Formats: sequence, structure tokens, C-alpha cells
Amino acid sequence: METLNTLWATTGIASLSFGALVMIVVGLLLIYLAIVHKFEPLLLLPIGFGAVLTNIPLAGMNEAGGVLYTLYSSGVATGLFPLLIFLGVGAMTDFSALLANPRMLLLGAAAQFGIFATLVGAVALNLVPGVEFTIQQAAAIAIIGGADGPTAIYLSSQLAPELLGAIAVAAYSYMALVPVLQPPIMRLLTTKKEREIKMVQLKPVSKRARILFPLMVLILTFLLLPTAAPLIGMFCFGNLMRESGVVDRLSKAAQNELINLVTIFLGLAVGAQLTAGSFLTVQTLGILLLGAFAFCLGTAAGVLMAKLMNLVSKQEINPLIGAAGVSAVPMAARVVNQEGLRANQHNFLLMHAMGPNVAGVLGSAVAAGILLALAG
Amino acid sequence: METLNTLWATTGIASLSFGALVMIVVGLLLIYLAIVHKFEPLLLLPIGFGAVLTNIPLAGMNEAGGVLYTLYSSGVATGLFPLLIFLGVGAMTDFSALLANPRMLLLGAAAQFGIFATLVGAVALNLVPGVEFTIQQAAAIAIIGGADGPTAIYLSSQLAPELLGAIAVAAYSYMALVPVLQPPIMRLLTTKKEREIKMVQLKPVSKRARILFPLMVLILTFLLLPTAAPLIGMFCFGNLMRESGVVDRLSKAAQNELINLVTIFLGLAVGAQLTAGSFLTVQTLGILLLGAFAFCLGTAAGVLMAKLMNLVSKQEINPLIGAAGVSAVPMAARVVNQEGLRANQHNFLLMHAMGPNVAGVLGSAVAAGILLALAG
Amino acid sequence: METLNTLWATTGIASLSFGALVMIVVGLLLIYLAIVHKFEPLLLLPIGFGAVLTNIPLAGMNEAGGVLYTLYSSGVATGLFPLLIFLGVGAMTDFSALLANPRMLLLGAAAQFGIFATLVGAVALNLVPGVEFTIQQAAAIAIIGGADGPTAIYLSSQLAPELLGAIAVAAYSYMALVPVLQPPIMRLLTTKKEREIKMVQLKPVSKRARILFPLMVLILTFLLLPTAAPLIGMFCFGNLMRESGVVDRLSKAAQNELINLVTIFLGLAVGAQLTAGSFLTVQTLGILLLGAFAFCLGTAAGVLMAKLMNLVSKQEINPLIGAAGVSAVPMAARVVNQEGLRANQHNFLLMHAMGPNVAGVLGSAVAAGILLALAG
Amino acid sequence: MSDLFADTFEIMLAGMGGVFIFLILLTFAVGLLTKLCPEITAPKGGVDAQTPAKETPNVASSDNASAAAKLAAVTVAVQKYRQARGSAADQQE
Amino acid sequence: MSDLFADTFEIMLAGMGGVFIFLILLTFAVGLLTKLCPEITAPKGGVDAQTPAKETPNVASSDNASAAAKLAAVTVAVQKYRQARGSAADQQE
Amino acid sequence: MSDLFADTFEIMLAGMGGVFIFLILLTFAVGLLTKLCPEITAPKGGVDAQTPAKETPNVASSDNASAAAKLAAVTVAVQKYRQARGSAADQQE
Ligand code: NA
Ligand code: NA
Ligand code: NA
Repeated sequence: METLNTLWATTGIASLSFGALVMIVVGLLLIYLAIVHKFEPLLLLPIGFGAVLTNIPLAGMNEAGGVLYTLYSSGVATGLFPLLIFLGVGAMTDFSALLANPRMLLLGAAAQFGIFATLVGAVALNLVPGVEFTIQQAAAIAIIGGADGPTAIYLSSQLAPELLGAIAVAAYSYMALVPVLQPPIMRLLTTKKEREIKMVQLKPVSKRARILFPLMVLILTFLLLPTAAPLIGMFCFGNLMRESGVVDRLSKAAQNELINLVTIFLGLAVGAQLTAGSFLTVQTLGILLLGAFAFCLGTAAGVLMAKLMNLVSKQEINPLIGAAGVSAVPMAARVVNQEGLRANQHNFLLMHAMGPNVAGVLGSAVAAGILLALAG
Repeated sequence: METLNTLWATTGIASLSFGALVMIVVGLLLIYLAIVHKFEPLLLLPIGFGAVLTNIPLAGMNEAGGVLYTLYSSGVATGLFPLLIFLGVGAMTDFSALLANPRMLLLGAAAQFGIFATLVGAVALNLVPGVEFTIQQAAAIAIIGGADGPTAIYLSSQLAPELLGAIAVAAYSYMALVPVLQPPIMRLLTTKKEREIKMVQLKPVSKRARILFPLMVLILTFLLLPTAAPLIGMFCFGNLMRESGVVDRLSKAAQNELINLVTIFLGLAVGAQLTAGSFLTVQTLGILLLGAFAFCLGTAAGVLMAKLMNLVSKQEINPLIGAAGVSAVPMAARVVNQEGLRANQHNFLLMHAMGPNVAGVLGSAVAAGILLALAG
Repeated sequence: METLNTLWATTGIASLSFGALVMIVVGLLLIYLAIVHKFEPLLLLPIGFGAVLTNIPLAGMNEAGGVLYTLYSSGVATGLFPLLIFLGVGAMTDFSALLANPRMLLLGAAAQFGIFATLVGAVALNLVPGVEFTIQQAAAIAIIGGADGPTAIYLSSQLAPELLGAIAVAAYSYMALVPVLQPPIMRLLTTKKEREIKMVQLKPVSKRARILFPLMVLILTFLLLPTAAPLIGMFCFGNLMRESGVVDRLSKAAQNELINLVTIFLGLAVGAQLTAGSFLTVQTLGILLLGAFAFCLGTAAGVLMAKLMNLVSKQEINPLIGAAGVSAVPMAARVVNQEGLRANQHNFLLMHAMGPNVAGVLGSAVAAGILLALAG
Repeated sequence: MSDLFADTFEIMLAGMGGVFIFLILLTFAVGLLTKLCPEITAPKGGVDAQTPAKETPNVASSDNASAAAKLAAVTVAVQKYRQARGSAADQQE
Repeated sequence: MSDLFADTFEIMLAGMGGVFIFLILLTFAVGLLTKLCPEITAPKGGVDAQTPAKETPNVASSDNASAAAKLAAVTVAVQKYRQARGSAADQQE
Repeated sequence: MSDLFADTFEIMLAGMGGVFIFLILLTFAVGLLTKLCPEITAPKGGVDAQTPAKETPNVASSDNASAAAKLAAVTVAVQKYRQARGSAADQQE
């Protein structure tokens, strides 16, 4: 009889809390979005599953000794997992389009305006009663505008781990929503004539230039912004392995085994941060709001920068590609291509958009470094 | 001269102990069984090698700072490695046969009788002078009847780490011995006519059902048996990655890289627990005895349950497939198929046996959760 | 204004030190050698990159909490990474050539003279003012003569971690320089007639012998030299997985995923030890000098041993293959082949040189065990 | 001792009961699931589509099939060859 | 509060400035880099060399090309076959 | 200092001795091993069996060999093609 009581006491039903239930529904919702709507499934499926697991009462998977806790404390709190993902992303990134047209870096810079404007916005939200963001939290939220998952996770693990779950969910959700969020802004800020601009074909880039590029970025980082060195350094390491051509087996391991395994672990560990106490707050609403704000502002800033460049320079660029400066590789570049085709059936912008797209990755890593330096 | 003395003092011959020697022979025996008799080589080869390494005097590979100790403390004591293996197994498991015929779950339930009867048996062994099992130890031993390696390793790492080596060796050895242990019991409990029963072909199962199944199992676990959530949760996560179809690269990484690497580490770390002090005891004899007992009882219970179901229901099932309910995937299902063919050359039971076979995996994970709740 | 000051204070320019700058140049030099001159790129590219990253001021990547520190403390200080590499190397090594002609083991033994003579040489360098090597440091330096990267890294992580960076760089650099360092010595010590000696074709070796060989080595290690058990044990484990034929998927994982991933981590972590304080010392000059000395002496000893064996035995061997006894697999064997072809266009020595080559790996692991026993 | 026995016996009963309750509930749930998510008939067509492809090797003597198969062989082989040459070229570069 | 606001505003300005400085410097550096390391014209030849190979499947009827392609196909296939047999043999041994 | 020297010298002698003892014992052990586990003559047949296969590309004009090779090529290629199509189909599902 006592045994049955014990058994009953260890059922989930007996110790169900409303908050945990809601969070499990949130986890299932993320899984639904990942599977049915293909919302960044590589991350949102593990995150959603981690969210369900962490909220199962009595299982203690996110308490000391639990498997999710082990993954979080050894891989996320130390920054190891997001940096390894960034290493793999570096090994997967081809900078040819950017090297062929380095002015694209300006678009990647402009699109980071979303980050810094959101920083101010987050602090402004403090005027709303019940919301209280420190400058560290505001910085971690603002980086959502960087549209780069590992950067966002790394920065919030360093500046505001208590918000990490919400920030990661917001970052990946908005990256998945790029095809919905960006087009209206892109059309609003451009004329049909501008959208029809065809761009000149890109010159090929020498192998030597592609090898020296990551080293050059690294040296610039070392001289100007050492706080960005972990992110940019690992990224450049991956890219150098790729381009050097002498460590093919390591480069392939970084692009496949490493990134796949770490993605599984990172997703589960990040999902495990989605507990009722930390997620079901007014702050989370603020984060979701600010994230959308950041994405839209970054898109607008990229497009407007492209228009500004057309005023100054003779070689015209299609302002649509400015929107790819937020990164969200390669989704944003695809959206640009699609909008270009809408304007003119023969206007293929994909390759041209890859330049600002990868520039945006560097841009948001630089912005993260600055936030670590100034708000850290 | 002194140098030579030092050198002599550091030879293994000089510090040989009888116990270590016996354990090295045990390790070599496991390696022999793995290579020559193909006894679950993926696990027993690393376990055997780990057993040899851990017993080399003066090498200290299983002491603080040693490589086997590092693997054990970071991966086995935390439960991480068996859970990751379970994740990979989930990604490799196809539940179609079970979904096409869900009554098979009852066979997977019945076969767990081996576990619980063995629990009583282990406590009964306390009557033998010199044997003394606590209820935690009895539970860890009983789970050998689950015929599922990672489950057994996980449970004993949580309840009775001091018995982990012996329990893992017993579990994998008996799983390898399934083709020897099961057939006599199966034949004893069935008539030739029963063994000749042909089963109706399985209906195909929709993709949606296969996707929703792991989520359904997870929710049931959350509601009824949260203590089983680490095991069942990781298993369902792997299975969801497999079936969802949207994270193919993660699913493949879980089935290959992850499971292979973790198997190497887990095997070495488990083997390292096979020291003279913990293995050359009367308890180990008890464990080996009880393990065989558990396997045989589980097999019998599965077969008898199938016969009982035939009494109640009209759609006949071949009672042989009940034996597959102990899990030991896919060996037990193959044994069923073989016995079916022995009775009737045209009676192919493999696909039908896969249902109770995977049901047995769930069943023993459920049993592990109950043991954690009641004896933990 | 204050913000700008803070930002300036966090630039690398503001906190540049001369030592860090030199070390970054050293790192870039290693990367240059790896990419342009193919100097052991699999290790020297990550090591060079790690050296750059660790010397970026303010980034703190090698301080507690930094990613390089995390990799070093969990994987190198514990000996885990070099041992896992050795496991993978074991899985990649084919001992057929050695088993077909076991006398080749003597060449692998003789070539270790480089190690022990360098030990004396390192202690002798203490006579130079400003240089002060302990016996542990001397032993760690001497192992460079083993021409085996993981062995050198493992031994110095155990005996002299403060010299690890310099020792690893020296070891891999000289391994890359084998085609430059060895030929003059080989020609100096042999006559053209000797170099023209053709060797009899190797007999095939049975699968059973190839399976039993790693176990035999392991047992000999256990009896005679337990301090070498971590290195030789992991190596033999890899080789047994390879030859047993029953754990193909584990063997392939060890040869690919495991070795690739660990190489990335190990390289970065070793490179992170290349800080100004530990590298820009007179000691480093001594290490580079002694390393070259060790390589040359080992080569000479191998060649002379082969000549000695020709005096004693009737079945002639080409003394060039003695040079392969230093290991540096497979570079040294290729150099032997090339020198053989130079002497006689039809004299293919590659397969014959593989015997002493893999014997050299065992030889230096044995030497490492002896140094751990006597100088540890 | 007999207390431990009684406890263990109770665990056995509760345990077997628990396992059965869990898996019986799952049985009903799966029944419901497969009823709500039936397999659409399409896959049968899918199997049909695959069948001729599977038979190709057997009818390799018949002209059309073998021609197609040869083309496929050639295409694959040339791609392989080009890849091999391409990556070799990469490394020589 | 307004202090925090002012600080944040300053971070915004310094941040956007920093991002632009970094990436503008990088723009010039890349310009310099691509000027110093121009793409050699060789790749055009490389593309030419590749073109006929790419067309091979289309001209499979033309004699020479198809013969070469067939030879390649046969070579690859036989190698594959031998590998497969070889590894199977290994496991049966 | 000279003490350290003497010690080191002793380590050198003991070390070289140890290495030689270990590897000489291993030499004898291997000799014994290969004597006890001789290679069975089967492999020679195995090599013979392989030889014609290796020569196939050279004798591709000879009828039988080339027919077999072609069949192998076709089989492999069709399998590859089917695999490729199969996995593509999986992802489109
Ligand atoms: Na960005
Ligand atoms: Na089971
Ligand atoms: Na060596």
C-alpha cells in the first residue's frame, strides 16, 4: 500500500505544476514549428525537446547530476559549444563573393544598426513597470538583431545566462521568419526600378586571397577588438582549414561530425534553460518584441545603406541585397534572390547577396565583441 | 645499479598480484568471446580491453588522473554515455512493426517479469551466507533481465556503481547467449502447432503516426513515470530526429559518429570497473546466476503472455514472438524467426517479432524508471 | 567620451606587448610552414592558430573560462587527447610488414639511441650558463628523438608541461624535416653498394597472427613496463579493433571521426601553450638544438644497427631501412624508398621500411615508459 | 530480513503492475494514433514505381533498359572520375 | 535611469562607429589583398579543360568520348565491385 | 651536477638496455607467433583470383571479361542511381 503511495507520489500527475505544463506545451510548439513549418529544425527541434525534458517534474534532468545540466555546464556556460559551432560554420563559409566585391562589407556593417538600436530600445523598456533589464541583459537581447545563432548564444552565456533560453528561441525563430519579416520592409524602402537593377558578374578570386583573408580578419581583430577574438578567431580558424587545402580531413570533420554532434548537445542544453521561472515572465515578452524590432531595423538599415552607396558610387548595386546584411545565412540571401526575381524574372541576385550575407556574420561578431568590451 | 633496481621495481612482474592476474585473464576471455564467438563484440571487446588495462599494476589508468578514470567519472558516473547510446539507439529504431500491431506492447510488458522476479530472487540470495545485496543492488542486478545494455549500465551507475562492471558483463554476455538460452524455453512452452502459426501481414504505418509516436511515449512518461524520463526521453529524442525527416544530418550523426565514439569510451570505462576487489567476489557469482535466471524467466513470461492473448483474442499470434519481448534487439527477433522456420519452412516471423522486440526496449526502460522510483 | 576611452583601452594596440607580438609572428610562421611547405599541416596548422589566439591580449582565451584553457585542462593536462590520437593511430597501423620480418624490431630499438643520448645532452647543456634543465625536462626534450607526436606530447604533459609547446613544435617540425635531415646521414654512413641491396619479398602474415600481435605487445608491456601501459595500451586497443574484424564500425570511427576531432582540439590546446613567457627563452633554443641532435643520432643509430645485423646474419638487409626506425610514420619510410631508388632505379624499399617504421613507434613508446619510470 | 522480503515482493507487484499499466495505456494510445493518422494509399504506387527499377539488372539484355542503365553507369563513372581528378587537382594546386 | 540611457546611447554610437571602422578597414585590406593576389588566368583554361568532360554525357553517342567514358565506367565499377567483394571476404574470413 | 650526470648516464644505459630487452623479447615472441599461426595457402589462390580482375581494364576488348565488367558497371551504377533517387525521395516526402 505504501509502495503504491510512493509510486503515485512519483508520477508526474501528482506533482504537476501549471508553469511546467505551459513550458512543455511551448517545447512541443517549437517541435511542431521545426517539423511542420521547417523553422530552423536543426536547432529548434533539439531546443524544443530539451524544453520538454527539463520541465518534466521529478526527473531532475537539469539539476546537478542530470544529463542536461552536465551538457549545459560543460558546454554552454563555458562558451565551448557555440564557439565550436562557429568553427564549423567558418569551415562551411565561402567568402569568394565578398572578396570579389569587398564594398559589401559596408552593408554587413549597416545591418548591425538593428543590434545597437535595440540596445537602446531594451533600456527604454525599463520605463514599462515590471520590466527591468540591466545593460548586460539589454546587450544580450540586442544581439538577436545579429541574426546569428551561435553569436547570440555565446554572448548571452557570457552576459546574461538567465535569459539564454528566451534569447536563443527568439534568435532562431526570427531567423526562420526571415522570409516573412523581411520582404515587406524591402519593398517599402525600394522602388520597383531599384529592385530591377542587375548587378555585374563577380570576378573569380585567387586561392591565395581566400587563404589570406581569414588571417587578415584575425589580425585586424587582434589589433582592434580582442574581445571579439574567441568568436572571430574560431570562425577564421574554420575558414582557414577550409581554404588552406592542406587539412581537408580536419575541415570536413569540422563541417560534419563536429557541427552535427555539437548541435545536438547545444540544442538540448539551450532548451533545458526554458524553465517556467525564467521563461514565463514579462521579460520574455519584451525579448520577443525587441527581437522582431531588431530584425526589422537591421533589414531596413542594410537596404538604406545600399541606397546611400548608390548615391555616392557609380557602380550601381541592387538595394535589395542590403537586407542580406543581417546574416541569417543563407535564408536572407535566398529571400533577396526571390524578391529580385519578383521584380524581374531574369534578375538572379543570389551570388551577389552572399557577399553582404557573410559580411553580416563578421559584422555581428564584431558587434558582439564591442558589446562585451563596453557592457561586459 | 640503483637505476636497475628502480627499473625492476617498476616492472609488472615485481608487483604482480594474483587477483590482477585473474582479472587480466577475465579481460582476455571477454576479448576471446568477442572476436572468436562474436559475443556482442561492439561492447565486449572494449570492455575486455578496459579490464586488462585497469588491472595492469602501477599503470594507474583507473586512478585519479588516469585516462580510464577520466572517462568513467565524466561519462559513466554522470550517466551521460549510456544515455547518449540510448539516444543513438532511438535514432536507429524503427517502430513501424509495433505501430502496425500495438498489442505487441503487452508482450514487451510481460517479458519484464524476469526483472521483477529476479529482484525477489536477489533479495532471497541474502539467505546464502556471505551474500548481502541491498535493495538498490538487487534492483541493479534485476535489470539484467531487461536485456538492454545501456539501460542496465545507466541503472547500475545510479543505484549500485560498485557492481557496474559485473552487471554490464552479465548483461552483454547473456544478450550474446540469447540463441542458446531462449530456444529450449521457447520449445518447452509451445506445441509444434503453435509454433507453426502464421501471422497476418502488417499494414503500413503513416509517417505522421511514426513522428507522433515518440512524442506520445514522452508525454506518457512525463505524466506517469518521470523517473524514467532520462532514459525514455533520450530514446524518444533520437527516434523523433529519425522520423521527423527534417534533421537528417543530426539523425545520421546520432546513429553513426555519436554512437560509435561513445561506445568506445563507454566500453573502456565500464571495463575499467572490472577490478579484482569488485569482481572476484561471491556477489559476482550471484549476479551471473541471477542474470541467467532473469533472462529465462523473461523469455518464459513473454511466451506465456502470447499464449494467454491467444485464449482471449481471435486474431491468433505465434507464441514464439513473445520471447522477443525481452528486447536484446535484434538478436531475440532473429532467434524467433529461426525457431519459426524450424517448425515450418515457410513461416517467416522476423518482422512480427520486431514489434515485441522494440516494445521490450520501452518495457525495460519503464521498469528501470519504476525501480529508480521505488528502490532508488 | 569615457566610452571611447574604454573602447580604446580594449583594443589590442593599446595593450600590445613585444613578446605577444613575436609569438603571434611565430604562430603565423607555423601556419605558413604548414600551408606553403606542407610541414605536418594536420598538427602545425592548428598549433600555429592556437599560438596566435593565445597571444591576443585581453581575449583571455587561455585563462580560466577561456575556450583554449578548457580544451587544455580537460584534454591535454589529463593526457586524454594524445592517448586518443594514439588509439586512432593504432587503428590505422598495419603491422604486416613487421610480422613478416620481426628482426626489424631491432632497428626500431636502435633508433631510440637518439632519445637517450639526447637525455645526456640536455643535462650537459646545463653547463651553459642560463640554461637549467631538470631531469624531468631533459627526459621530455629527449623524447623528441622518438619522432612521434602523441608520445612526445603525452610525455611532456606528464613530466614537463611548462615545455610542452616548444617540445610539440620541435617534434612536428623535425618530423616534417625528415626528408632534409635524414638523407645526408644515410648516405654518409652507407656505401653505394649497400644502398643497392635488394631485399627478399615479404611473406604474407595470417589474420590470426595480426590479431594476436597487439595482445602480445600488451601482455609484454604489462609484465615488463607498466608505465608504458597508457600509451602502448591505447595503441594496441586501436590495432586490435582494426585487426579483429568484428568491430569495423568502431575501428573506422577511431581512424576518422575520433582522430580528426581530437586533432583539432589537441592542436589548438597545444598551440595555446606557446606564450612569450614559456617560449621566448634560452631553453627553447636548447630544445630546438637538442631535437635536431636527437633526430640525427637516431637516424645514424638505426643505419649502423642495420649494418651490424648484416655482419652477424646471412640474410642481408639494406642498411637504409634502419633510418626508418625513428618512426615519423610514413615520412621516414618514404625517404628510405626514395634513397633506395636513387641508388638503383629498381630498388623499391617502401614495404621493407614499413617494418622498422612501425617498430619505431613501439620503440619510442617503450622509451617513454622507461623515462616515466626512471625520471618521472 | 522478512521485512525486506515483504517490501521487495510489494515492489515486484507494483512494478509489474506499473509496467502493464504504462504499456496498456500506450497500446490504446497507439491504436488511437494509427486510427487518426491512417496511411494514405500513395505508398503502394511508390512501391510500384520502384519495382521496374529493381528488375532492371535482370532484364539487362533487353535493349532499352540496358541502354538506360549504361547511360547511368557512364554518367556515374564519369562523375566519379571527374571528382577524383578534381580533388587531386585541388591538392596539387 | 537617464544616466543609464545616456550611457546606452553612447554605447550605440561607439558601437556603430566601431563596427563601421572595423569593416571599412577590412574593405580596404581586402581591396589591397585582391590586388596583391590576383586570380591567375589559368582557371579559364581549367574551365575549358572541364567543359568537354561535362558535355560527355550529351555526346555519349560520339565514338571516342563514349569509349573513354565506358572505360572509366568499367574501371570504376570493377573497382567498386572488387572493394565490395574484398571487404565481404574480410568479414567472412 | 656530476651526480646528475652520472644518474643520467645510468638512465641512458638502463634505458637503451630496457628498449632492447623489450623489443628482442618481442622479436622472439613474434617469431613464435608467426610459426604457430602460419598463413594458410588459401590466400595464394585469393591472389590468383584477384589477378584476372585486376587485369580486366587492360583486356577490356576481350569479350567475356568486358561483358562481366560491363555488367558490374551497370549494376553498380544502377544501384548508385537508385540510392540517390531513393534518398532524394525521402527528403521530398
Ligand atoms: Na549578423
Ligand atoms: Na527489455
Ligand atoms: Na619512434
